[in-house]
Amino acid sequence: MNADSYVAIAFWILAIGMVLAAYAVVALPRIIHSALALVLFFFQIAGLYVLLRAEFIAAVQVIIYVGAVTVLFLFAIMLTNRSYAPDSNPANRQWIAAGVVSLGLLGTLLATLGRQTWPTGGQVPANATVLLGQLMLGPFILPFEIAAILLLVAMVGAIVIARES
Amino acid sequence: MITLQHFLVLSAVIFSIGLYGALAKRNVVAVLMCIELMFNAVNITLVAFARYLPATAGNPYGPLTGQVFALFIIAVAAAEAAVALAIILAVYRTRRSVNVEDVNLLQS
Amino acid sequence: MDALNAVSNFISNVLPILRDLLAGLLNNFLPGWLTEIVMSIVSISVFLAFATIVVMSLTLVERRVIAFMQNRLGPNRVGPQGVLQPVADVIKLFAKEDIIPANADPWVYRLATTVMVIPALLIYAVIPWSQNMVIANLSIGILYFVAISSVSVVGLLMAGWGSNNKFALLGAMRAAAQVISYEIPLVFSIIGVAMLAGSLSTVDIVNAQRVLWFIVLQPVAFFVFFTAATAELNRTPFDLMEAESEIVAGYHVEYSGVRFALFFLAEYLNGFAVAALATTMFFGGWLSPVETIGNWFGWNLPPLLPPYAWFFLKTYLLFFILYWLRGTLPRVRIDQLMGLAWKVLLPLALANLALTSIGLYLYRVITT
Amino acid sequence: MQTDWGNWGYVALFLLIATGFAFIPLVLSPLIRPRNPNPVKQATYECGIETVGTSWIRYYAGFYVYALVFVVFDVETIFLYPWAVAFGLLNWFALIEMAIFIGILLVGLVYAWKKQALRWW
Repeated sequence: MNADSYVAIAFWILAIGMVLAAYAVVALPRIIHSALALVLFFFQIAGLYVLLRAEFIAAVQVIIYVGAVTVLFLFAIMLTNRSYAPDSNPANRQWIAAGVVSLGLLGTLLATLGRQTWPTGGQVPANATVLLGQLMLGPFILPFEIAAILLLVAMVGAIVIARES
Repeated sequence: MITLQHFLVLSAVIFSIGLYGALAKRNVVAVLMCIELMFNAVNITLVAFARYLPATAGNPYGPLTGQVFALFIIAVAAAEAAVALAIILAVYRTRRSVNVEDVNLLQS
Repeated sequence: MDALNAVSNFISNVLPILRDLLAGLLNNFLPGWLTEIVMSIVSISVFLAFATIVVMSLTLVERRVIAFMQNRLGPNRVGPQGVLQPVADVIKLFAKEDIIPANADPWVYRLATTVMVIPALLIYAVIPWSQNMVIANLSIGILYFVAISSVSVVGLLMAGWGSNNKFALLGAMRAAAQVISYEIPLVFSIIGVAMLAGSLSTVDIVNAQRVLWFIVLQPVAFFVFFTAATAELNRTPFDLMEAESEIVAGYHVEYSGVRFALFFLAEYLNGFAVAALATTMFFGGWLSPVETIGNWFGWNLPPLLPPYAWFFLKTYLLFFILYWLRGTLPRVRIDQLMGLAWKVLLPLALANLALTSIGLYLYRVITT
Repeated sequence: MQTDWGNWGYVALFLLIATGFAFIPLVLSPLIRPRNPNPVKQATYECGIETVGTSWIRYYAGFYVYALVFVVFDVETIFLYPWAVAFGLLNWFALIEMAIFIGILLVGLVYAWKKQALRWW
């Protein structure tokens, strides 16, 4: 039992849990349960990021997705009617076509992934958070400031749209 | 031994599930949730690349570029969710419905 | 003097020493990796049992202290000075019927308690009781706290929504709005500390305070942190979500028996964790103030108490402030509550951040 | 004790044990507690009045505006953490950049404030 086998165990538990949770998001008949399955999914993704040694991203994942975006979703569900009706999360008429398209995409992706040989190794530096800070205020300063403006615009727009009266 | 490929396959599976949901769901909130699934699938690949790709001459900022991108995607996804859900609430106020089919205001 | 030092060393490290003893014992008949796992399980379980006992003591102390502040007696019948009151409470709550409303969504209703309790416990993984007594010294320690504590909002909404009760849902919506509003100033106040320490690890943050506690450099951050944390814990004067006069008891109206006990447990676990983190970030964690002050003047004073005892003492004193607030202040109005978060605490925290960064930069320019 | 990625193993173990810990009372309590539900007991509690309809109805959208402002600020705080940790290694230019960032954030706060989005009711 070395570190690799622990990582493998954790990966498989998380992978199966994530696929199940993602499936539950799509398949559960009540929209509120889908939203809660989505929370579980987000949480497991954070675990996956930890496995990938992206601890900071994992924390961000939990803070933003589990703590904030989920709250948005839950509020939006609670603010619209019929959130508990057994048919509040139905499929539409094109579900067969949608299934064909997504299965086709999955097949294509898997075939491509299988044919390619991927590099192994690579190393994430230990003090990743510090380096992220240096990167974001160095070479990535433009996207960084644009992200701030995007968030500002999103907030202004959403407030204008969401307010009643 | 878990390799990059494992993560990529997992991401592909989740992306396909999300795509199916986004295409086949009637409730707009559910469609948005499925889009979040797809965002997260993409983020997995980015962070996995950051972990497994060795630093090369073509990638001068080191292996962390993927993580930086994941951060920006998270920010964009959060902004998108906020605006989209605000639109859904506004539509719900006038139409009393959250079904995709009923939201064809722009259709002539 | 050497003997004295040896004794004090032993007391400081009594728990790690016990741990090593047990590990050595297990190593005789188990493979190494299994010993490691068993040892971790044992220490974590002991730790959790300890945390539960602390929480039980906190409820009793709170009732007695507030009774004292209000010129009452408080619970003093069960056992000497009422020390067995928490035990009686727990037994009572365990033996009560668990009522699930017929209209509720049973699974969301049931799972809500779990979603509240698990994060409350998980926070304790990063709290450093001494240099070596921390379950996981993560490089993102403080951010881990922020992340895990933000999960409880989901538990609140699940409880309120699952009950299918108008008071509960209204209480949960209010509670969620309150918790998320106060999370922003809370996070901003932590950033100031992270800048000073140059690290997010809780152990590093305490070690950065060897010369000077951060409360001296960051009093505003401490004020913002403590106020916002009090509001996030829904304690008086911010206990709007259980405002009995308006919405009966908020999101846990429908919960009874053991589930109610679990909500209670989560609330106090969170409270103690916040006090512990305030100690870690602003009051030097396990560092002995006697030693620190001695170092200023170049004296070599003894620490007097073992590190974990200092940590515990400071945390209890901070928690006492919460009692004090509850015994003193009336409940605020909900519009005042939201205004305080966004219009007072957030600008304060931002100003503090700006001042800290400029000050730190100037300090660096001057010293180099 | 160095901060080490391996510490996450303890967190995983902690998560497992905490989950068990959260379920122990739920498993033990049914052994000693009574169980005799009846319709009155299981009715939704509303101070003695019978409930009208379900509570899963539409609420005031003001709650949503709070959540929205919160999400935007939460994302921005996330960007501040790497900056704060790396502060000791950055030059004055990073200070200016961060000032611009916080300035943009402040504009949003002032906007929400002026639009009364932060006012209750």
